[in-house]
Amino acid sequence: MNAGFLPMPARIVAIEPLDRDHRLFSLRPAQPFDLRPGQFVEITIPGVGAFPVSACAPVAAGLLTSCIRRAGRVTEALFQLESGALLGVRGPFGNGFPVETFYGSDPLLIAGGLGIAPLRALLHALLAIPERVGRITLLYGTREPGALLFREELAGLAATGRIDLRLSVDFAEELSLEEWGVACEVGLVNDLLRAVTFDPARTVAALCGPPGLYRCLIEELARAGIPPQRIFATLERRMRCGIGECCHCVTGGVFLCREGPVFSLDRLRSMEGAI
Amino acid sequence: MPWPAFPSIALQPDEVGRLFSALASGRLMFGPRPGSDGSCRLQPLPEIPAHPGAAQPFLSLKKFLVPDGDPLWAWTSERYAGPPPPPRLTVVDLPLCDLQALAWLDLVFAEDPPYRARREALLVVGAPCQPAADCFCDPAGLLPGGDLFRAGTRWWALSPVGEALLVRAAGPGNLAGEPLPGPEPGGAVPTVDPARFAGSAGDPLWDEAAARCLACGACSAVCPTCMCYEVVDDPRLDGTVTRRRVWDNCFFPEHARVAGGHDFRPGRGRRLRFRFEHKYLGFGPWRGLSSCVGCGRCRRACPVGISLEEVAGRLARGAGP
Amino acid sequence: MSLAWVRYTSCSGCQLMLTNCEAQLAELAMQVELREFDLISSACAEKGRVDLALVEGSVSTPTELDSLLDLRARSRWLVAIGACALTGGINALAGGAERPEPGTFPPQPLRRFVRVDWEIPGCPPERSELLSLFGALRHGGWPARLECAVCMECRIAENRCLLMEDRLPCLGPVTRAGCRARCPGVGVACEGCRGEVAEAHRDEVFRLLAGCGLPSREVRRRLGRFRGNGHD
Amino acid sequence: MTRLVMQPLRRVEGHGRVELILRDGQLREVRLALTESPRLFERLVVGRSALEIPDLVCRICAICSAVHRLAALEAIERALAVEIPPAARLVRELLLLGGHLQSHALHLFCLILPDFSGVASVFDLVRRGDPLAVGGLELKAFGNRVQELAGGRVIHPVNAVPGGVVRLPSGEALAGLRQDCDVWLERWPRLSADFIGTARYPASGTLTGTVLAVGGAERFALQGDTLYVGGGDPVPAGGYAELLAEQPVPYSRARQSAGDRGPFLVGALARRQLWAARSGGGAVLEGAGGIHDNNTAQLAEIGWTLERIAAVAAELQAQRPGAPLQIPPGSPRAGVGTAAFEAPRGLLVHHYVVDDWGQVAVADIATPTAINQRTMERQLLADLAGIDDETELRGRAARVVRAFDPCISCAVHVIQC
Ligand SMILES: Cc1cc2nc3c(=O)[nH]c(=O)nc-3n(C[C@H](O)[C@H](O)[C@H](O)COP(=O)(O)OP(=O)(O)OC[C@H]3O[C@@H](n4cnc5c(N)ncnc54)[C@H](O)[C@@H]3O)c2cc1C
Ligand code: SF4
Ligand code: SF4
Ligand code: SF4
Repeated sequence: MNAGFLPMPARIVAIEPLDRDHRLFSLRPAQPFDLRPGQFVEITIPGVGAFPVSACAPVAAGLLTSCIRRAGRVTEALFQLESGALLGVRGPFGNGFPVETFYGSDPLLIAGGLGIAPLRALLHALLAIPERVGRITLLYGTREPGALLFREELAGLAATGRIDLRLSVDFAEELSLEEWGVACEVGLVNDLLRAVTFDPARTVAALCGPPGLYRCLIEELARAGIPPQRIFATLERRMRCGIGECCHCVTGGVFLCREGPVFSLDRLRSMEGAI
Repeated sequence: MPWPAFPSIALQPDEVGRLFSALASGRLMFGPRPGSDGSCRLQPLPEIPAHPGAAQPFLSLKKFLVPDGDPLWAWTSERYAGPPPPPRLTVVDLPLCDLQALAWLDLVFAEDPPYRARREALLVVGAPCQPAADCFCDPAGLLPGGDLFRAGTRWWALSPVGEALLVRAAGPGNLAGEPLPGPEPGGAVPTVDPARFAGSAGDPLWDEAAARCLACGACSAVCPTCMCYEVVDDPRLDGTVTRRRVWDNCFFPEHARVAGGHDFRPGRGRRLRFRFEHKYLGFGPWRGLSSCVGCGRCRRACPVGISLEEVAGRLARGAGP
Repeated sequence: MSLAWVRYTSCSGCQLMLTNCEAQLAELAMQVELREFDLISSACAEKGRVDLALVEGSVSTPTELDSLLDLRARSRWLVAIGACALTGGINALAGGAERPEPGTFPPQPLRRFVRVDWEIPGCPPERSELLSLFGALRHGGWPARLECAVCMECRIAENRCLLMEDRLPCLGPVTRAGCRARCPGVGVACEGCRGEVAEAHRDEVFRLLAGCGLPSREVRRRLGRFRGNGHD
Repeated sequence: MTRLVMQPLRRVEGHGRVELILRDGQLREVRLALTESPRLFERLVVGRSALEIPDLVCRICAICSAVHRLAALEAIERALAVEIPPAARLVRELLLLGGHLQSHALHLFCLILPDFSGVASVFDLVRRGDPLAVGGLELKAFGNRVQELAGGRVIHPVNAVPGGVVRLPSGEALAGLRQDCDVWLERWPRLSADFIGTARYPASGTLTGTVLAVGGAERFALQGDTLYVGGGDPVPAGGYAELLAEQPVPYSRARQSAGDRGPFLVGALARRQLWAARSGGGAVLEGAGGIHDNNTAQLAEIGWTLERIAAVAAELQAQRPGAPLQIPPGSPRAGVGTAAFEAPRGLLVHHYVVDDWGQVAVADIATPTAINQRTMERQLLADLAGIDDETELRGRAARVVRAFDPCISCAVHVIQC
């Protein structure tokens, strides 16, 4: 599928609104393709532009599903489109999460805000291989309760005991989350981390969120005893070409689009400006 | 240090004639030509000049190989189509710095289809130049790229294509290794100690060096190896679209800004440091490879006289955390 | 797409620029329905809802202000076109002057009063930018542009630098690009008609212009020619 | 009493209002108000360096930005006693001609032509591929190309600067221009005849207004030092103020000319009539009749403009390379300068007083539409006499106003209202 700059035509087959600024878009590219959790594609709206996006679910039946935030010029134009519109998709780009590393471990997934999107893809990939992974914990924080994405689905997984789910919001006037039977704290994701117990030796962690989340959390995981080779974060920067040319995403001399966007903490430590 | 050796031969006038027609046939020809305003540019030539003489053009080969506004694809009646085949060009009399820059572009765009197409349609002939007081090409740098090199009656083959052209003009078996007659280096491209660089993130050096920077982009625009690009759509009234890549620049405030407004490289100091890192330390697979070819263009083009070499000197002398 | 082109305090240059896209007018005529466009159309439909309102000129009278508020209320997109609409433009230079007519006020940019969905700078604006606005809207978005200074385009055009080589007071380093360095291309220093770039280094440009031999008052005037009432 | 108000005026440049006042079913009074927002150009230039003025005042109007710039340059250069090199004069003339061509083409093919077939705009014509509209737009594009070549920018040109011009169009560009001129000179008679053939004008009465134009004594020109006045003695350009005697009127934002030799009619028709008188030519033009002959005169001027562009381009090509283009203005000095030009729609005068520091102390700009104002009112009164149907009154009034090719932005720039 990655043939130079030429996108593959892809049609929007479904749009599901999540909240005012987030929608779930399902696209069907003209040819079958694969996208690992954490890898990304570039979606084109011809005449308007393109933007990088990861999938929020493993590719199934040739469908690419992304949770997209209305964030600017091109995503705004995407939000004007209806099912059936013809777009373009380039990719896949990047390395994605090393799913094999999670074999035999207790996965600890930590998401901030829209960071839930690629982690949900990883979560589903892990849920698909229950015999290979241990207990899955998901810590997920957003600014306010209304911004918690995929809440019914996550609450359902928690209710059936398939994951250990902890939620937090930065601020909230009232917390009416009891209906899902999931606890939600007011505070930072860090607080959630302190509240869960995990065996560092068995844990493989994956993070995705805004820069602030990495700054305050990732070293804390290492301090808790998880080896830095088993802590992964995905770095989202301005990306244009996806193939290590245009230079926008370079961090610490590394083309994130090519070698990343997923890196282990020991690698991140050597990349100046990464965290 | 001498310039490297390449297979070489002295050509007879009739052989030169054959070679010239091979270089010219079906191709547009360009070479450095001074304009009426005194500025030298790569301009169309009616024919290849009999006497070689390289001069540094304002913009290097990148204006042909990754032109500003290069079409990547066109969208017509719901279909994506690749760009039209590029024109076949011969560019003659480029100085060695620009041949080194070409070698570097060949590396970084090795897998880029539009670049490959343009590169394959291009023949490049170098020639010795008169170095200016403020340039400092370095024989220890990259091996010059391109196809041929000429000085007087002597020709060098820089690539298999070039060699084939020489063999076709002069018959096989007469080429012998000979160093390129480059200019005496007037200095050297600075080498930067990666450890020192890594320790310099908090050094006031960068903000000081960039204090006067206008973020105008002149330095990278004229640099023969700067190749940041942005991708934009060019929509027509009739609904057709051309997607283009346009020259971007790491000094621009938008370069590392993401939706929502977070800027990963705020301030001119960090941006200058980023460009410095790219030039002297290299990015990604080319880490450790300096892409500065000592042509001196950036310093000459900077309205406020910022010089990366000087910054390199300052870093070497005394940067510390 | 229904279109209203409305003009306030200005020279008509922006709308003339649209009619200057002679070769594209037929195609444009297929795309748009002119609801209000006094310069070139005598259609006078009821002032109903329109998809696109293109507004040229600054606001300097109460009548204009009322009209602008009304227009905003009945248009889906409102685009400010040209220096006058963006900053007040040349008109704003009379800013402090005593107004002969009661009620009129120094020319103000549109965004001082209403939400502006998109802006096209320039005095006059470039044809290419007007056309790509229509082109992009056809695809449901706004046109892409690279935010940079005129110098970048001037170097790409391989022009001789007027500031460095001829010591002419060129505003290229702090002026938004998009005109392909039109004026330096003919050897004339940029007057800054497209407005200032983000993060403009005003001090340094002041020094550079003063270095061209201009008295500081003239430097200030030159830098302020298009700053209008819109910049802070 | 009935008052019919027409506002906005459509298919004319700028904001204006016509009031038709009827008593006993008879049109008794006409008021033309130019309601553009005042932009105070004559005020905003005061205290600024004279050298900067052309950059500013070309913004008075986009359609005539070339001629505003050129008039301002010439007036300033006179004030500073600068004589520009001959090559620069030619480039400037080319710019003037390009502006003339574009403006006439705009007026005839975009603003007037829709009246003939009863459509609202030129968009309706090009949408259906109307050959006249398409041809007219091509001609307009050619005018713009000339302006862009000579001026660097098609609106608010920059190439003409105090002391001369910055750049000579390249030999290649000039050769291309001449070729295009040849094509157009061939094509034009046909396009013009087709225009006349399609033209449908309402009846128009006798012309009101004293014709007035500046021009050359020897040949038809758009610039000169003498103001020619219909049926009387010419006046030197410097005497414009007395001749025009512009006065504010309470209902309009532009001054009106109140000179006793007026009210004046300026524009293509006035130019043709006065030139015919000067050159001993006979009957000027027959065609539409009354004020609508202004259009016929514009058509004739387009032909002349094309010839002149070809001639100027040839002269420019013959310039020896390296000929000076610009005399750098010396140190600031005091002076007074007046320049009179023919804008496409009539006489345009720029007048400046410059002080010892090279700054403008006084500016006065007389524009064609302001000059025509009173004549337009009188012409409306004359042409609409006897009509009592409201729709017809409105329709006819619009066409009379349009025939003058008014440019209201130009007219409204004043200090006083
Ligand atoms: C690897 C990767 C995965 C991503 N996954 C998702 C996802 O699953 N869902 C989602 O909603 N968003 C995701 N983003 C962010 C998304 O790309 C931006 O929100 C989007 O580019 C905004 O584009 P815009 O034109 O609407 O905004 P504008 O602000 O108008 O952006 C202008 C341009 O800046 C660039 N840009 C701006 N922000 C970003 C950014 N954060 N990352 C990269 N480029 C940016 C784009 O090239 C864009 O065209 C991802 C980004 C990266 C790099
Ligand atoms: S040329 Fe000079 S001023 Fe311009 S961006 Fe480069 S370093 Fe900064
Ligand atoms: S001429 Fe002006 S715009 Fe061009 S590079 Fe020099 S300063 Fe910048
Ligand atoms: S160069 Fe400057 S003045 Fe000229 S059009 Fe561009 S922004 Fe405007």
